[in-house]
Amino acid sequence: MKDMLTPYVTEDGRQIGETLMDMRNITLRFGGVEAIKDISFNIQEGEIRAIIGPNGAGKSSMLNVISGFYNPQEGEVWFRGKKRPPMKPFQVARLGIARTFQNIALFEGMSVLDNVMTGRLNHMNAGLFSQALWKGRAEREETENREAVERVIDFLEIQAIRKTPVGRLPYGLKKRVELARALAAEPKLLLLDEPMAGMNVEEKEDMSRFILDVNDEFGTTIALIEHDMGVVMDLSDRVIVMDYGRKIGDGTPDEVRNNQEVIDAYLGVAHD
Amino acid sequence: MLDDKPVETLLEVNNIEVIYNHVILVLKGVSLTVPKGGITALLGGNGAGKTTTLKAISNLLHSERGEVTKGAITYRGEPVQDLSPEALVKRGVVQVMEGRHCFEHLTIEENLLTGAYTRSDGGAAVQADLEMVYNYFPRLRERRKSQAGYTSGGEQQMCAIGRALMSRPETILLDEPSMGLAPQLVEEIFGIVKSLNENEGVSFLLAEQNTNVALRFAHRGYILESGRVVMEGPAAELRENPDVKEFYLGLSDEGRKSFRDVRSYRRRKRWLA
Amino acid sequence: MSADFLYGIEVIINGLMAGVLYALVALGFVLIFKASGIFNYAQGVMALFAALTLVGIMEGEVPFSHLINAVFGTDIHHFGWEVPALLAILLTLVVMIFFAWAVQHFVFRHLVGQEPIILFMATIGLAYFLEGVGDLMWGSDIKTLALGLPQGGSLWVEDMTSGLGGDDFYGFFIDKLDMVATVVAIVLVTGLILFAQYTKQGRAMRAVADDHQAALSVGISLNFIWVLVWSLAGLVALVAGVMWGAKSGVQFSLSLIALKALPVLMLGGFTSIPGAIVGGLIIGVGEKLFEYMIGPMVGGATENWFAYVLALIFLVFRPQGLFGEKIIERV
Amino acid sequence: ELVIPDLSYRTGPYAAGGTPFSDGYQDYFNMLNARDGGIGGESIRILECETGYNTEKGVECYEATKGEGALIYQPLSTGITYQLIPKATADGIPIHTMGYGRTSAANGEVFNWVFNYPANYWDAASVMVNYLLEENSGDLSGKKIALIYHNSAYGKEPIRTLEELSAMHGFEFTQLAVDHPGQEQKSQWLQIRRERPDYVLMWGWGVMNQVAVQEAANIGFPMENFIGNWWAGAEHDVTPAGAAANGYKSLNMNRIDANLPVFDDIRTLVHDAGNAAGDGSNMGSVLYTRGMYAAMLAAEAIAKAQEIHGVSAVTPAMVRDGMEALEITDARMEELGMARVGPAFSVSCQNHGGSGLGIVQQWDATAGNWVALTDYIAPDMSVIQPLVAEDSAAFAAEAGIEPGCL
Amino acid sequence: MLYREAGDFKTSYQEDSQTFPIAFDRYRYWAVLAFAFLVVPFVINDYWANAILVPFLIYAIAAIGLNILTGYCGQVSLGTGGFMAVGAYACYKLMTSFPDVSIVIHIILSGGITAAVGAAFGLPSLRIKGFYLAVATLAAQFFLVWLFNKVSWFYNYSASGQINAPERTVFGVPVTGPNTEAWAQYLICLVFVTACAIIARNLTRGSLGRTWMSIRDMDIAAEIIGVNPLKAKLTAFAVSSFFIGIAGALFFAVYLGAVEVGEAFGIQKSFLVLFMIIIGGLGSIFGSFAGAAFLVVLPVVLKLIGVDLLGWPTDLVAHFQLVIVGALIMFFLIKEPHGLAQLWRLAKEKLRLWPFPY
Ligand SMILES: Nc1ncnc2c1ncn2[C@@H]1O[C@H](COP(=O)(O)OP(=O)(O)OP(=O)(O)O)[C@@H](O)[C@H]1O
Ligand SMILES: Nc1ncnc2c1ncn2[C@@H]1O[C@H](COP(=O)(O)OP(=O)(O)OP(=O)(O)O)[C@@H](O)[C@H]1O
Ligand SMILES: [Mg+2]
Ligand SMILES: [Mg+2]
Repeated sequence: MKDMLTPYVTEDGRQIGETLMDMRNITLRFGGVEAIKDISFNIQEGEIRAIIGPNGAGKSSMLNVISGFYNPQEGEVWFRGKKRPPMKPFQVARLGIARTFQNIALFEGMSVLDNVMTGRLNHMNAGLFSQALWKGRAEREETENREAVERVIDFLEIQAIRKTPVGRLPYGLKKRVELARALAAEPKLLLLDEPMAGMNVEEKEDMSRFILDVNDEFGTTIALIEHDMGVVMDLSDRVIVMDYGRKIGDGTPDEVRNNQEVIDAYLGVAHD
Repeated sequence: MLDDKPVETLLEVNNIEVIYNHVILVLKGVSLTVPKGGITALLGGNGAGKTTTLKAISNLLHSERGEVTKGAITYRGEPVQDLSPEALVKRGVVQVMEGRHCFEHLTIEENLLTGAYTRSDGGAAVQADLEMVYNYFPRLRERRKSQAGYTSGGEQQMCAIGRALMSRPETILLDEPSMGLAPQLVEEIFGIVKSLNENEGVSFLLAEQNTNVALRFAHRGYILESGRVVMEGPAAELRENPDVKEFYLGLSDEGRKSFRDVRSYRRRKRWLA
Repeated sequence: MSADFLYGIEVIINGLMAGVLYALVALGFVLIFKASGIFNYAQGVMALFAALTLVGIMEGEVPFSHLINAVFGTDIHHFGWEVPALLAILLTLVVMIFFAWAVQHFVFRHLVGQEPIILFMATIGLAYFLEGVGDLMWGSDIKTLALGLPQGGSLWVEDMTSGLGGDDFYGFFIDKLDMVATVVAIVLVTGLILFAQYTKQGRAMRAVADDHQAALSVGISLNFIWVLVWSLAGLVALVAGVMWGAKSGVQFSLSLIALKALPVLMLGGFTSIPGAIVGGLIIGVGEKLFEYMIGPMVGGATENWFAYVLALIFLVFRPQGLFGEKIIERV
Repeated sequence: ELVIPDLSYRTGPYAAGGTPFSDGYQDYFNMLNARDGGIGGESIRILECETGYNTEKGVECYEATKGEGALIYQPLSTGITYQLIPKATADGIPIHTMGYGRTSAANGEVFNWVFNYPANYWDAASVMVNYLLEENSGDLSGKKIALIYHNSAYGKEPIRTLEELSAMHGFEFTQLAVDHPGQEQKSQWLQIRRERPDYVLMWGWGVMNQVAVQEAANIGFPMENFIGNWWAGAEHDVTPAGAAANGYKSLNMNRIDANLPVFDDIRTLVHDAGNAAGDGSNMGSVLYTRGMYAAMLAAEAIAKAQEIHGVSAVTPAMVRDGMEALEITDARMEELGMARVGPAFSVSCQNHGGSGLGIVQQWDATAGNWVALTDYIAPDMSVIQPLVAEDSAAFAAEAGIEPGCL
Repeated sequence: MLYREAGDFKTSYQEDSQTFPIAFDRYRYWAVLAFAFLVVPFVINDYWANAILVPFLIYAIAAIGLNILTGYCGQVSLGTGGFMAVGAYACYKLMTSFPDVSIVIHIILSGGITAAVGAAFGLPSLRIKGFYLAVATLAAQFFLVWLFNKVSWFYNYSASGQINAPERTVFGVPVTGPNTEAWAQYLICLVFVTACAIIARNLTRGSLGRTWMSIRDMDIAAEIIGVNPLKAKLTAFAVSSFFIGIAGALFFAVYLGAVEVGEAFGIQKSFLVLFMIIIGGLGSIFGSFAGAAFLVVLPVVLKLIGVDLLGWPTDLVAHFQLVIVGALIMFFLIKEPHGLAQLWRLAKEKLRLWPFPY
């Protein structure tokens, strides 16, 4: 298994840096259920890291641990070389970790633009009075951040639906808006929970392109969960395979694909 | 596969138009038929109107402030537009909704049992079917005492399909069954669909994004684009159609492309733009 | 034993009994909430309406007589017959079932899938409506419930226990009406628990609460389930109306007993039938004890707010109430 | 034309009390119209406005009716009274708050436009204590008296007076507050049962009264030692408790008597003519009689005003003068067909509060009526006067009023 | 075309995020304001002021306040009556303790004090959600009312526990006390309403508003993307209570003039304001106005029709009023669950498409 800790260069020439996130011996229990059992892995700066595994393996739970929503009973989380104390999710977000959700978690009552703007909350800190009067800092910030958000909107090609309430959008666009919201935060680490579920091939291709571009252009590190093996194998630099809360494989797509345990537990047949 | 089966039309949707909230026109004249004993796939991109079509059939639009303003829907030749959803279930049409929709606070087993709500053929038969569902989805048996709200996405999906099976339906409207499922589970579920279809004679209307799998298992397909049917035909034919190949199956002349390479910023081509 | 201690016990016993009366109102809320996620603000008014109807039927009053007289210049009030209590109760139940049907047919059927707060609001509209209709139908004067329920402190208990303390202790005071209420409440709660947990309709009822759309999709008739629970809530309302009406006469203020039920709900959990009882008992004892021990120091009349504060403190530790279904928080 | 608003409440939690009062109030004026063609030849127009005992609706009613030339307001709720005192004072319309409202309004030098004759709450408290003194041969020392009261401005009114009186007569005084609406009084009555006071006085209203009577019966408190004030002594307060209420006592400011001649007039001229204010069933009841009595006092004041100013179409200011010069004698009451319904009293600029007399009545459950136990009992003015002076002075200071007569 | 936005282009983001992005709306807004400030004060009389306009304006402030908490931040509160009482009693204490300070400052300070109290009672919202929270806020309602009733310091030890507003002036014109003219009463309320509405609008369209709405729509997701729920909820409670406190102060000082806490600020008030925002539209400033207008005006209109036009007995009319208000509430919810504001939006959407149906 490949468990790199040193910077390396990918086949297509991208520079992968030091370890950004290091999960050490994580165990997570819900009452009697052990959702994650003693798992360690790392994510290096600039890479695209995939997590795969059968349903109920504990993948989403793992993302939840990373984003601070669940506190593991055992194990340590290291981020940028420092041990991360137990934190509230919003504090984790401030460290530069943004994410999307498996069951879309957009703010249904708000327009697309407002949804994406919420992604930038951590870049805005005008005081109450300034906001109440819409003068000074509040007004300035609003414009500056709007510009940043418009760049994301352009990038993801959702200009046309800016003002639409998200409740009305079809599924695929919702996923894209969610990605936009996460990107607007300008994260160091982007966590994507099944970004392509419920999409057709064409849309998956679009989404793949966005993910690659984000990684390429902004150098954002990405961890993603996905069930479409084609996507996983094509996009990711390294893959972790989970099953019943355990890690059963970790390595490059090729290594994983040929791992017998992985084939038995997840892939069913060797996938190409 | 079974394209030459003798067809008796079960469900017929005739030129329906659906409007949400009195202003948003979503379906602009959709017609389709579901033959008895067939698997019919309804394909199309996001927002094409697949879910809306299924909900129009099962009469679930009402609670979303949507309504069918034109056209007709008949089941076995009878108009069913004004029937309540439960009357439809009694007639054997049951829908598995997109996005799981399990009863969060009920256990998996209770979820399955609610599926048998409309049945009156006694506890033993229900128990037998419960067993059948557990056999199809062993994972559910393991988790039968857990509250559905705490099970993983895939488990919930199985639960939703299993629940629909519990009503012994004649026709199942299946909305995106593959979404969020691990590949071998997708195969498994479609396998189950197929065996239900073949062994128990259940007809399916299947809304899917995963065109690849859907066309592999379906007999006939309809392709929906922005509220209109733009193409229909036997599944095998559709699979061979070059446009379908390119846009829905991700195959080009050279075979499957890597997602990494699809970076040509290809513009969408649409039949009806 | 010292008299003070015994009186403390007496306060607790009476608190428990008061709690049962609160729980009777709370039960109606729980039923409807459990089955439809509707927070039924109208439960109190339903109790009033049921009791008014019962008295009206028993005394053979002409419904809407005031209105009829005003419009047609007639002068009618009574049919001139009296209906035996049991028959009147049955007839009242029929009225409540009809009411349940009407509520479902004209209101909630059209609100399927709306947010909880909208449904809540609709029940407030319903409360207004029903109060107005009740007034129009039966008039707004105070009516006496003559069901012949026993009332007053039980002398037997008093005699049996008066020897326990010294001269300062007069024996325990227990109201006979409260005892009746306790028995009724136990029967009701047991019945309802069995119904919700073990019957098909009960399971359907819980399913409906979780997800209307999904319930529809598996063929559960929302209409039927809702008419069913509203009818059950009507039954509970009638019982509550009778018990409270026996204390104070049947009149407008009966609808305000809803306010006594809310902290009980909070504490017991909106979705739990046993929770309503346990919550009622805790609130009953808590507020009575507080009033007994702390009340005199702060000027009394603490019961209204103390019940809420007590419930609030519990909630901080268990946000879904003692027995409420765990709020599922997942992403 | 004389315009008289009737701010009634026939709906809401207190409807049972508001309805008979309003019926009596209106029926009397209607009777005057039918019998005498109004007052001094000027016909009366009643403007009924439903307040539901709610302050905001009270304000709306006031504004809606004052433009019509309303002559006198009977707000019938302590809350509304407090609203209207400044407004009506500014608008120059007199207010009559009969046995309720702001007690210190008895000081007419501060409250020029407000009248609360024939008696107020502090009078009531004192009358109760005087009655008990009489019962106990003039000695209450060592006795325990408990007050159970509605936890509102209204309920708190007698506390100061009773405290003074307790110091004076040496009885032990305890207070028990009951929160609105008062359906649950178990704690209070258990406490009464434990402490066994000799007497329980009650300042209750609405459902609180019915529950209190029932609870008193439940704990076996001797009903004859339980005395309510005059808003806790109507038929509907006791009937729900049935036979258990037998012996309960209350104050009254108006004696009731089903055979008053005035009722005959009302029956023939108003009810039989189809003009009854309500359904006609309340005639003769405690609150009906009180409403009628209030109407009579208003009518007398208007007549007085007509006499003073020599015009029949009087203005509100003139009516105020009439009220301040009002003099009710037993002879006049007899003449009006309501002999001894109220005590004789007279009003002056210094005293807007009347004589403060009240009777004690007792409920006879079998006969289903109230029986007067005493004649009019006088309050102890030496206690009440200083309290009135003190409270009105405080108000005058706060509101910047220079006391004096108009 | 009745209503159009075509040709109404924005060239900057400031313009795009302004309150009324559509020019037509902007003109109408100015017209309404001009009418309210320049015409109404000259034609108003006591009845219009006291029975309709002043209560409407004050309730509108309270509704805006509650809408921020419930409509924007999703925290259902039934403590409005209690918080209004805080505003009223704060105002009373300030007025009587510092008679020389301007009433306007007192009213604003009352809002501030209420904000602090509101934030304190908002603390449980971190743990308690949905209807549990709604019922929990009743603790505030009952406790505050009890407190103001029990502790005589709050009502300056007056015998009855009532508080009375002494006369205070703004620019020499009395705005409280018996000698207040209708127009003065109206204008001071109007000024506060306008200021509150503008502030509320600014707050809700900016980052704070987005924080609130994200908590409302999905609190867990909001927290995960970086919203501090403590801060979001407490600011919502505080800002909301600020407005409600101002409404309470005006309600006592300008409108009623004398108040008994249980009567004026009882639980009924909490429900009333909640009805207003639900009928008007949750999460809409316009809706707050619409709801307040609806519930203030409707009973008056029904009474006028019933009593004055049809000549029915007042009690029948009052009962019918309950029936009709109840029925209308249900009818509106069925027709449009998102309130009058949504009805208005849909109407606009239709007008925009007019004459085409879709
Ligand atoms: N409740 C609603 N109110 C308004 N518009 C809606 C509503 N539901 C769906 N729509 C709109 O109807 C269109 C069709 O939606 P539908 O859900 O039927 O698409 P779909 O084909 O199922 O897409 P997907 O594959 O993403 O599920 C979309 O554009 C969507 O915005
Ligand atoms: N909050 C929770 N309480 C109890 N059990 C939980 C909770 N969250 C997750 N689980 C359980 O932990 C296991 C792992 O769940 P998780 O959602 O992480 O799976 P997953 O790998 O993301 O699956 P899928 O691909 O289906 O989404 C499941 O069995 C689930 O039931
Ligand atoms: Mg998952
Ligand atoms: Mg769909």
